[in-house]
This record gives sequence, structure tokens and C-alpha cells, in this order.
Amino acid sequence: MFTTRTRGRAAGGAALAVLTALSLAACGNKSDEGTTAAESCVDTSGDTIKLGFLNSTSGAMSISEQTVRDSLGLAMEEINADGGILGKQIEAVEEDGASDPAIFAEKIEKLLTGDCVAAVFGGWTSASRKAMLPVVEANNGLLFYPVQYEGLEASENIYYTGATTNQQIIPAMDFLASEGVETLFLAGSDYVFPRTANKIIKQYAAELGIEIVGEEYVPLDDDDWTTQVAKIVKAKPDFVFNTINGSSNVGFIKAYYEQGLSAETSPIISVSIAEEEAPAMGHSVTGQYAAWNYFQSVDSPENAAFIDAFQAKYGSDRPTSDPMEAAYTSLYLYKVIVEKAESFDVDDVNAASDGVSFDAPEGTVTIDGENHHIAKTALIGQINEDNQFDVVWSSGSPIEPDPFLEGYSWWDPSAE
Amino acid sequence: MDAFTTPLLAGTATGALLLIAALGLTLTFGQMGVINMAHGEFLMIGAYTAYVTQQVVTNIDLSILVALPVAFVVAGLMGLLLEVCVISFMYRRPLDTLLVTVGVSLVLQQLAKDLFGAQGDPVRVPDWLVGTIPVFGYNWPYRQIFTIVLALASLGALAALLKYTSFGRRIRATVQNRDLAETMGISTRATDRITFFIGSGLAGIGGVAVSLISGTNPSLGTTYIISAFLVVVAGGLGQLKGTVIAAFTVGIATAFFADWTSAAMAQVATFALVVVFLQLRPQGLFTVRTRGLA
Amino acid sequence: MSTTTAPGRSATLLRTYAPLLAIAVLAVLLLVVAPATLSAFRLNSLGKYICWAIAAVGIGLAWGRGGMLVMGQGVFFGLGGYAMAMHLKLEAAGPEGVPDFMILYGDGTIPGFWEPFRSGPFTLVAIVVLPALAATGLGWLIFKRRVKGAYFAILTQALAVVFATLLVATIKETGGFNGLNQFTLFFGYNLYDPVNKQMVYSIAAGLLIGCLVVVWQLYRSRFGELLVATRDAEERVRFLGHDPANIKLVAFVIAAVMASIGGAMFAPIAGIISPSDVDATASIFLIAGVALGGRALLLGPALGALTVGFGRTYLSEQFPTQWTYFLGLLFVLVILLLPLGVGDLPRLVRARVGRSAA
Amino acid sequence: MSVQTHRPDELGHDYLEIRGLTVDFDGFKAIDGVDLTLLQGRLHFLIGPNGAGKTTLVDAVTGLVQGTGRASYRNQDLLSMKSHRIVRAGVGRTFQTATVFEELSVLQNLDIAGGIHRSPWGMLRARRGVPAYVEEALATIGLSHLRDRPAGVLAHGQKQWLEIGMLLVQDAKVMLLDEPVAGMSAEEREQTGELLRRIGHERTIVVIEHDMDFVRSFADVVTVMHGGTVLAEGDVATIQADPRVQEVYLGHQGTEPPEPGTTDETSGEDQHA
Repeated sequence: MFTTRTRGRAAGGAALAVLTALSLAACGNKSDEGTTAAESCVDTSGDTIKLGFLNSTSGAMSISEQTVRDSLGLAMEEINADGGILGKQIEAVEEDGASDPAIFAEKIEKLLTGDCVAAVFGGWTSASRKAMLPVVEANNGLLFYPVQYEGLEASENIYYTGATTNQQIIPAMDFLASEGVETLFLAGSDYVFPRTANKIIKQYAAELGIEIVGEEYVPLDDDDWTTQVAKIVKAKPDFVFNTINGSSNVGFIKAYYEQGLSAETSPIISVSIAEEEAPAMGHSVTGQYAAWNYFQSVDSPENAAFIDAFQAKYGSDRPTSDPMEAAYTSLYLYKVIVEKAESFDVDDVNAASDGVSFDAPEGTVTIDGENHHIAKTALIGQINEDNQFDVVWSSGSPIEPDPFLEGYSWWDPSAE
Repeated sequence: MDAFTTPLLAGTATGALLLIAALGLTLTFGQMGVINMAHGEFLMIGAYTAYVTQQVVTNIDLSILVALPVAFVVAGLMGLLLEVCVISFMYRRPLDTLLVTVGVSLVLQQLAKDLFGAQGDPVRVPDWLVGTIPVFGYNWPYRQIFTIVLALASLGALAALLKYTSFGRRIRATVQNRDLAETMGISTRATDRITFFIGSGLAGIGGVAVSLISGTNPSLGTTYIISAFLVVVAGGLGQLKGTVIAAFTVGIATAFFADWTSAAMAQVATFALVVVFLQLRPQGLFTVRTRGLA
Repeated sequence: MSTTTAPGRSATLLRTYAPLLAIAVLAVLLLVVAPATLSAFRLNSLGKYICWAIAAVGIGLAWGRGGMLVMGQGVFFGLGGYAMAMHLKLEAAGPEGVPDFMILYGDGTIPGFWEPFRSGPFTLVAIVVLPALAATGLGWLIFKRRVKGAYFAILTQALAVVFATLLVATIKETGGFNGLNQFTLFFGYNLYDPVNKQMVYSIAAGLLIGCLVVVWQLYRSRFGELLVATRDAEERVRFLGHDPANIKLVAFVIAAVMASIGGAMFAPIAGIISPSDVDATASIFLIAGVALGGRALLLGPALGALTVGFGRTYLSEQFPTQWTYFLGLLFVLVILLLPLGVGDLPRLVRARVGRSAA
Repeated sequence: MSVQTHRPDELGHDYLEIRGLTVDFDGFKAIDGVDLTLLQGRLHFLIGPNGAGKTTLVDAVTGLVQGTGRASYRNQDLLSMKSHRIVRAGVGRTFQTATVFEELSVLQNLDIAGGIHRSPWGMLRARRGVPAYVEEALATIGLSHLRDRPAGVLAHGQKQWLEIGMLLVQDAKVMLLDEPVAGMSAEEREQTGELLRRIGHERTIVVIEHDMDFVRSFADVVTVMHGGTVLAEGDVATIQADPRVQEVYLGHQGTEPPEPGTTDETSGEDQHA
């Protein structure tokens, strides 16, 4: 008798929970009515305009993202000193993404719906951008993303001011082909960007007749590259294509040199080692290569002004690098578009953005209104004794962005 | 042939690193039942000490050797500080110490980030550690051999200390029966402190060794600490012999798995290996047999 | 653990049902007051804290009452979260559709283990059954061999590390480091509709209340007494004719299922689930709330988790780089000074007052 | 007793039979080929100097340490069973230091011991009312007036009685009691002895003891152990007359009761090393 009563009670508890949940579900709205994006709450009446800066100032990515925050700060200072955007002073609302995609998603929602900023600048990892994308689309906001990335994306609500793959990876392969490279080894972090980049590299390599003699990945937070580098030693490739992220590069470089490899035997071409990282590898990396769209060594009046202003504000020992330049440029591009549109409204901005160009430190960049990427010039630099990059190859003119590689006949997205 | 020697030798070097990291853990775990989750941060402190030493002793060939004793003392003192300020208040609450030291580990990581800036410059590897000797088709890096020598030297020194000194006898007595040791006039509190100093100091030396293969960053310790804990679990509580065997087994097994599959799958396989092993020997490789209840 | 006396006395009755009253107050606060007063954004944030709180309730059961320091609950949080996210992802792709990331990073085919998650009912069952099976298997291996204490804690933490590594490494199957996001529909309801957002929030809050009621019943049951007995004297329980492994297994499995439910609601509320939501750090974050609120108390873990969740948002808004210090010091100070959590404070104060009055 | 899981013994003579029991601690034989037959209805006492292997014998029979040989009870070999199965088969034990659940009340302690009678679903239910067998056990051990007190505040002797009460509730037909009267006052010892007599009729009770006065007053059968083997067996008079016993045990330790807290664990290894 005990047993029966007990079963009733225990089952009752569970049933209660389920019932509560189900009854709450009934108050949802299943129709598609009322699903239009939230009304913009951006306040353009005053003499200031709020913009959001969303970078990781804590967690693993804070090392890199702080530099972007710094150059955004510089751009804001310059623009404000020059009269602001449409005569309004920029008021920055700064948030920490904490190197966590879920926090990026939460914070950008706060910036767009709580602080009512007109646009957000920031993000670094693909994960953070992917996390922000649905939020910024749902709220019809604007995001300016300043880092080179794996492409295969275009959103009405995001402007990509870093390179897509046909502005960095593919030119790097063209450079290798021009150098007569026959064998290539791929080393990357176990992450979306390296995986996608290598998929493109492998398909293009087949087209160019370059043989891939090895492909190794190590988890993002793992620094020990010993066993993987041993495979490079064995494979003796003409070149190593390095798509490793962040601090894991140090472990790779140390293992590479300790096992007797060098720029003379199997040089490395990197897409994530810039001026900031080159002197911090624990080894002289003189003679190695990197593919970017901007180097501190770029010789132009705009770049000289940028470097002077940056070092005056943050210290003469601070180098400038591609993502920093792309972030700096993104804020100026926004200013130019808004002033062309004469409105902060997202739809007006999007309508006006096509063809907008700006004389950036890297050279003249132009927005493609279709895919919201910008035309950029691809550069290959070789690291010199001063840890600066000597430009050894250039695409010569800005390359039109093609995030989905539609203009490349060898590209088959569904192939392995 | 080299398909076999490469993971074997490289894995031995990884095992040596794990051994240095695990020695201190085993010691404090065995003696005090304390699981120090901040032990990984002592590795990190060792690595930062190597970096700072390199700023002071600019001769890179020399500085790494200077860094070893300095790192031992610096990390050891940090360990002592932790024991005196926190752990001594949590006597016989082992699970709680585990959580408190999780907190300490978070604080130390953030502290390192604030003190040394985000981008800690890596330790430069001296020229005499760059290069390889061919062994059965594997170019065995000098640095790996150095790591193994360092681990064996630490192990030897620790074993000799435990075996031949009166302090070592006090530690062994405390490990075997704390209450009895106390009644025999051994100050177990003082013994605990010195044990903690030595255990943390060893991690400092391990940190110098790690600084040779990776960057100097605040989360450096977290990479190694989980494997080191698995080594301690598999090796058996407070057992040097078990720790040595477990460290090299885990190191070599991980290298082979990584060779056959990928670095990520190697982590998974190693964990599975330890869990399966615990089915056979739940108390680890070697255990102190006790007859008491619980 | 309050002492239980014979029934029939009204004071006892009150003492027995006072916890239910407290749960009811919490229910009103979360289900009525919060939606009426908070902005949509803040309500959504509260929804996330509630998901953590659901997992925390389970941790309270396993750790507070059962003495098992579960440092890898992120794994079960992740099982539920990914199960739900896979369903939402397939729902967003539409019938016959393929989730976007599989086209971007893979060859555009759906792995076999995804297919059943097209079914909503299957997903709901999986959210409960998957963690239960995983916890049973793991718990069986661990408890039957009498692995406990720190060994257990370390193994669970290592499991969280391995789980996250595995997720990051399987980009084509689970989205890797990016995780899964861009959900549009939740069992047919448009997730961008504010009304539906509030509904999802309410379901999470309702589930939290449900879990609390379940745990309340467990704590006052004989199983609850036996669990505490096992925590305090495992070997002694063996000589009462029980296998402590089974008792711990039941608590561990319930805790795993609760973590999974929390994770399953987290995905639609946060709009994303990724390895950083389920790794060792995330698991430790879950424990922080439990330690703060009071691990062995009924409401302590849930309230603690809500507080820590709020603290994380608030403090990281006010002091972006200092958040880690707060979390670290929380562990040190709470465990050192208030090992049984802030919820234990009234008892300590009473004890002190009582002593000085005597 | 509303819940009775074991069939009553038809013959009235239940017994626990130990044959060739050996316990080996890494080469050291703590128990070496012990044969014992323990019959229902009699108070068996197990005596012997420290390290004789008394507690180890109980440990082996209850699955706490691995032993070889046979220990059969109702056609089951206890040595091949897990501890909790042995308990469910009707063999219960206590420990030298009373281990009751200090935070739980006397009633809860007894109630928890009755858990083996309950279905899994019954476990999920809160207790309402007191089962008859718990009331009965409370009365037997004489703690009815303290039933709502936390067990932690009980006097030492009361804790031992509570443990015996828990064995009653869990329906142990064989009770192995490890020094139940150590540290008790003379009066408490007397009460304990009476209690054991009362419950002993329908049970097999084995008591490990040092206090010879207590042994003399209550023992039906005494087994003397020494060095892991059985030295002698018989009633009190026979044992006291045995010269070998006088030599190794009485001569060794005298009839004084051991110091409270003294165990035969700590010095055991040394004597035989």
C-alpha cells in the first residue's frame, strides 16, 4: 500500500514540472505576425552619436583585441577633433566580449537595444562574429568587423573591413606559385578559419600543381607542436603554410627552430603573424613571410600620419598591424558613408555604402555594396632584422572582394 | 623505424614535463590530502621567472640555468605563502581546498595578465639547446633531452631527500601516519610547509622547462595541469614510483595517439585510457595499504 | 539537515512546508514580477542565469547532499544544449535542409547522428535520456570501483576538458569552436518574436521551479537521508545493506539530467551554444554559484547561481577586466570563511547569538 | 515486525560456518586457516591479544577485506559476496568506534537502517509515522525517550546501543559486534550484556571483547585467537583452565580491561613482522 501512494506522489512531482512548462508554452505566439525587427531606438536628436566598441578585454583573446580597441580609440579621437560625424561628437560605449561568443551575443544585444548605439565596432574570432550575426540582423543593427577571416559570409548588417580569402589566402598561393614552390605543408589551429583556409588552399594547390605533403592541426589552447613539427622535418616541404591562431604560434615557432628547420630549408608563410607578434616568438623569425593587406612599412603619407598619431597616443614602441589598421579604417569608412547618406539610419547607410572609398593607411579601399566587403590590395612581406616586413610581392591593385569565391572555377564548396 | 621512435622519444620528453609537474602534486596530495588546483599557476610562475631572469641576466646561454634555482625559490615561496595564508586554515577539508585553490588559480592568472601585460614576451631558447641528434631516424632535439635530464635530476634529488635526510624521514612518517608522527614529536605543520615549498618549487622548475616550448602566457599552467592530475590519479596516492611510471606512460601514449590520429583525439584517448586503467586499479598503480575503515 | 519529528503537530507541518512556500515566492518573482518589470534584454539575461541555476540545483544535490564534487557538469549542460541546438538548427534549415555551417566547412551532408534530432519529441526525450545514459555509464565505472573524493573531482574536470576539445575538433559535425547558433524557430515558434522570447523564458523559469520541487521531495525522502548518510560515512552505509555506489549514481544521474535541461534551455535563450559554454571554466563557473548560495541547502544553489550570473553581467559592465578577480576571490573567501555558503549565515549568527546569550 | 524478508529458520538452528579462512596482507597472514562454527541462540565471544586477527576475521566475513577459504551462511559463501549483499543476507556488524549518523536523530538512524526492506519507490517518499519494527527496536534498546535527539549528542554507551538497534531494524540474524562495551561504565556494561541476552535467542551473536569480567558474565562460548589462528574454544571455565591460553593471553595481558580507545590495529603489524 505504501508503494502505490508513493508512486503517485513522486510521479506527481515530475508531472507538475512538465505541466507547468507546457502550460507556459501555450502563451507563445505561433503566427508570423509581429515578427518584424524591433524599431530602432537610436537617438539622433542631440549633438552626440553613440557607437559601441565591443572587444574582449578579458580572456584569451584580450591580447589581440586590446590593440583593436586602441586604434578605434584613436580614430574616434581624430574624428571628434575634426568635428565628428555629421557634426555630432562620437560617444563610445565600451563593452567586454570576454573572449566568449555567448557574451558577444549578449553584449551586442545590450548595445543595440539597451544603449541604442548607431553601430557597433569589434569582434575578432569567427566565433564571436558568428555569434553576433543573428542578433545584429534581428535588430537591424550595424556591425563593423575588422579582422581577416575565412569568407563564405555576407550580411546586410555587417561590414567586413578585413580581408576575405581571395584577398589574402589566394594571393599568398599565387605568390608561392611565382616562387616555384612544389611541395607545401599545412599547419593550423583546430579551428574554423584554418580548416576553411586549408580547404581553399588544397583546391587551389591542385589547380596550381602544388603538392600538399602534410596537414596538421593542434587545439587552440595547446602550445606543444613537437610531434607535428617532426612530421614537417620528415616531409621536407618547400614551404609551410601557417594558419595557427594567437599564442600557439610561439610553440610552433620554437618547435620549428629547435628541430633544425629554418627560412633557408622550409620557410613559413603566415596569415596571423604581424608586427605585434614577430618580435615575440622567442626566436628571431627573420626571413619568414606573412600575407596581409597592410604592413607598418607601407610607404604612404596616410600611413605615416596613422603611425605618428598612434605612437603619440599609445607610446613610440607600439607597432601598428593589419587588424588595427582595418579597425581604424572601419570607423572612418562609417563616417564617410553616414555623411554621404546624411543619415544614421541603417537602411539609409546601406543604400549609400556602395562605392564609398577612403584613403586608408594601406591605400585606397572601396566598399562593395553587394557583399559589404572592401576592395583591398594583397601584400606579401618578408620579416627583416628589425621585425618589420619588407614587401616582396603585391597584387598591384586592390582586389575586388569575393567572399563566396564565385569567380574561381576550381572552387567546389562541397568537395572535401 | 622512425614511425616508432618519433612518438616514443618526443613522448618521453612530454612525460618528463608531466613528471616534474606531478611530483609536487603527489607529494602534497600524499602527505596532506590537499589537491592544489593552483599548482598549474606555479608552472606559470616558473615560466615568468625564466622570462624575468632573462631580462636581468642578458646572456641567454646562461640565464636559463640561473632561472632554474630562482624559479624553484620563487614558486616555492608562492607555495609557502598559499599554505600559510589559505591551506593551513582548511586542515582536513580536502575537497574544499580543491575549490579554494581553483579561486587562487583564477586570481593568479589575472594577476599575471595585469603585471606582465597581455602579451608576455616568450623566453628565448639559448643556442646550446637548439639542434638535434639523429636517433633511429628521429632528429631528437637537444631541448627534449634537456627536459628529460632535468626531470630525472629533480626526481633523483627528491628521492634522495626523502630517503637520506632526517627531513625526508619526517615526511615519510607524516605520510604514513600523521597522528602517530605527531605523538612522536614531529611538527607536522612545519613538515607540511616545507613539503609545500618543495612541491611548488618543483613546479617552478617545470615552468622553466615549459617556457622553452611555448609562449609565456597566464594560462600556460592550465595546459599541463589536467594531464598532471591524471598522472597523479593513475600513479597512486603519494607514490613516487607510480608517478614516474604514470607520467612517462601518459606522455608516450599521448604522443602515439597524436601520431596515429590528431592532437585533439589524443587527449580524448588518454583520458579514456586512465579511466579504463582505474577500473583495473582504482587506487592507482601503487597504494599504501591501510586497514582502517574508509 | 533539519531534524524530522513525528507528524501531527502544526509547527512541524509548517516547518515541512515552509520550503515549498519559499519556492512559491521565487516562482512568483520569476514568473510574474520579473517579466512585468524587466526590459526584454534584461529578462533574456535573467533567462540565462535561470538555466545556470537549473544546473546548480543538480550540483547542490550531488555535491551538497551527496558529497560528490562534480567539476564537469558543463559536459551534461552541453549534452542538453547541443541536443536542443541541433534540433533548432535543423528546424531553422527547414525540412530536408542542411545547417549552414555544414555547407561552409563540410561537404554539405548531414552526419547520421543528426537525423533523429529533426524530430521534436525525440529531441525532448534525448535531452533527458542522453545525459542519464552518459552519467550512468560514467558513474558506474567510477563509483563501482569506489573512486571518490578528489579523484572523482579531477576525473570529472578532465572529462569537461576532453569534451570541449572533442567539440572544438569536430567542426563539420558540431560547428567546432564556433558552436551552433542562428536559430530562428523554437518548436514552431519564431524566436525573434518578443512574445515567444518571453515564453521561452517562462518555460525555463517553470523548469527551475519544477526542479526545485523535485529536489525538495528528494531531500525530505528517505533517499535524501540516505544520500547524506552516504556523504558522511560511505562505508557505514554499506553495512546498512546498501551499495553506496547505487545511491551516489542516482544523485549523479539526476544532477546530470538537470544540467542537461539547463543547457537545453540555454541554447534558445542565449541564441548560441559553443564549447566555451560547456568547458572546464564554464563548469567551475556553475560551481561558484552553488558554493556561494549554500551547497547543501534547498534554495542556496539556485539563488547563488542567479547571483553569480547577475554579478558576472553587472561586474563585467562596471569593471571589464576585474571580473576574474571577483570570481577567484569569491571561491577563496566563501569556501574559507563560509564553507556552507551565504545561506548558512543565519545559522552561524544564531549560534553566535545563542552562545553569547547563554 | 510487519516486514519480514527472511524466512524463519525452520530448524531453529541457524549457523555461520567458517572453514580454512585465510587473509593475506601482502605476504603477512593476518588470519591463517581459521575454522569456526557459530550457532544461533548462543553468545559467542572472540578474545585474544592485540593483533590476534579478531577484527580482521570480522572484516573478512563482512567483505571489508579479501579472504580465502569458506564462510557459509544459509548456503551462501559470504567471502564471494559484496558487503551490502552480505548485510542483505542477514549478517550485520558494528565497529570499534561507534559509527552512527551524528546529524540524524535516533529515530532517523534506526529508520535508515530499515532501508533494505523498502522498494526503490518507497525510498523517494518522506517518512510519515514510525514503522512498527522501528518502535520495537527503540523499545528494545531503551532509547524511546531520546528518539528525536540527534545521535551526535548521545552518550558513548547509548551510541553503541543505537548501533545494535540499527542491526535489529535491518533484521540481522548474525551480529558481529566489535568491542561493544569498550569505554562503558560498569552499569552500562551490565545493561549491554542483558540486552545481548534478550536479543540473542533468535540470533547468532559474536562479540569481540577484551574485558574478561564481561566475558565471564555473559559468554556461552569463548574462542581464543592468537597470531591469526584459533588457539582454544570452549566455555569460560574450560578456557580459563587452558594453560596455553594462560600463557599467551592471560599471562600476556592479565584480566585488566584495555585502555579505552586502544585498538588491536596499531600494534598488530609489529608483533608479527
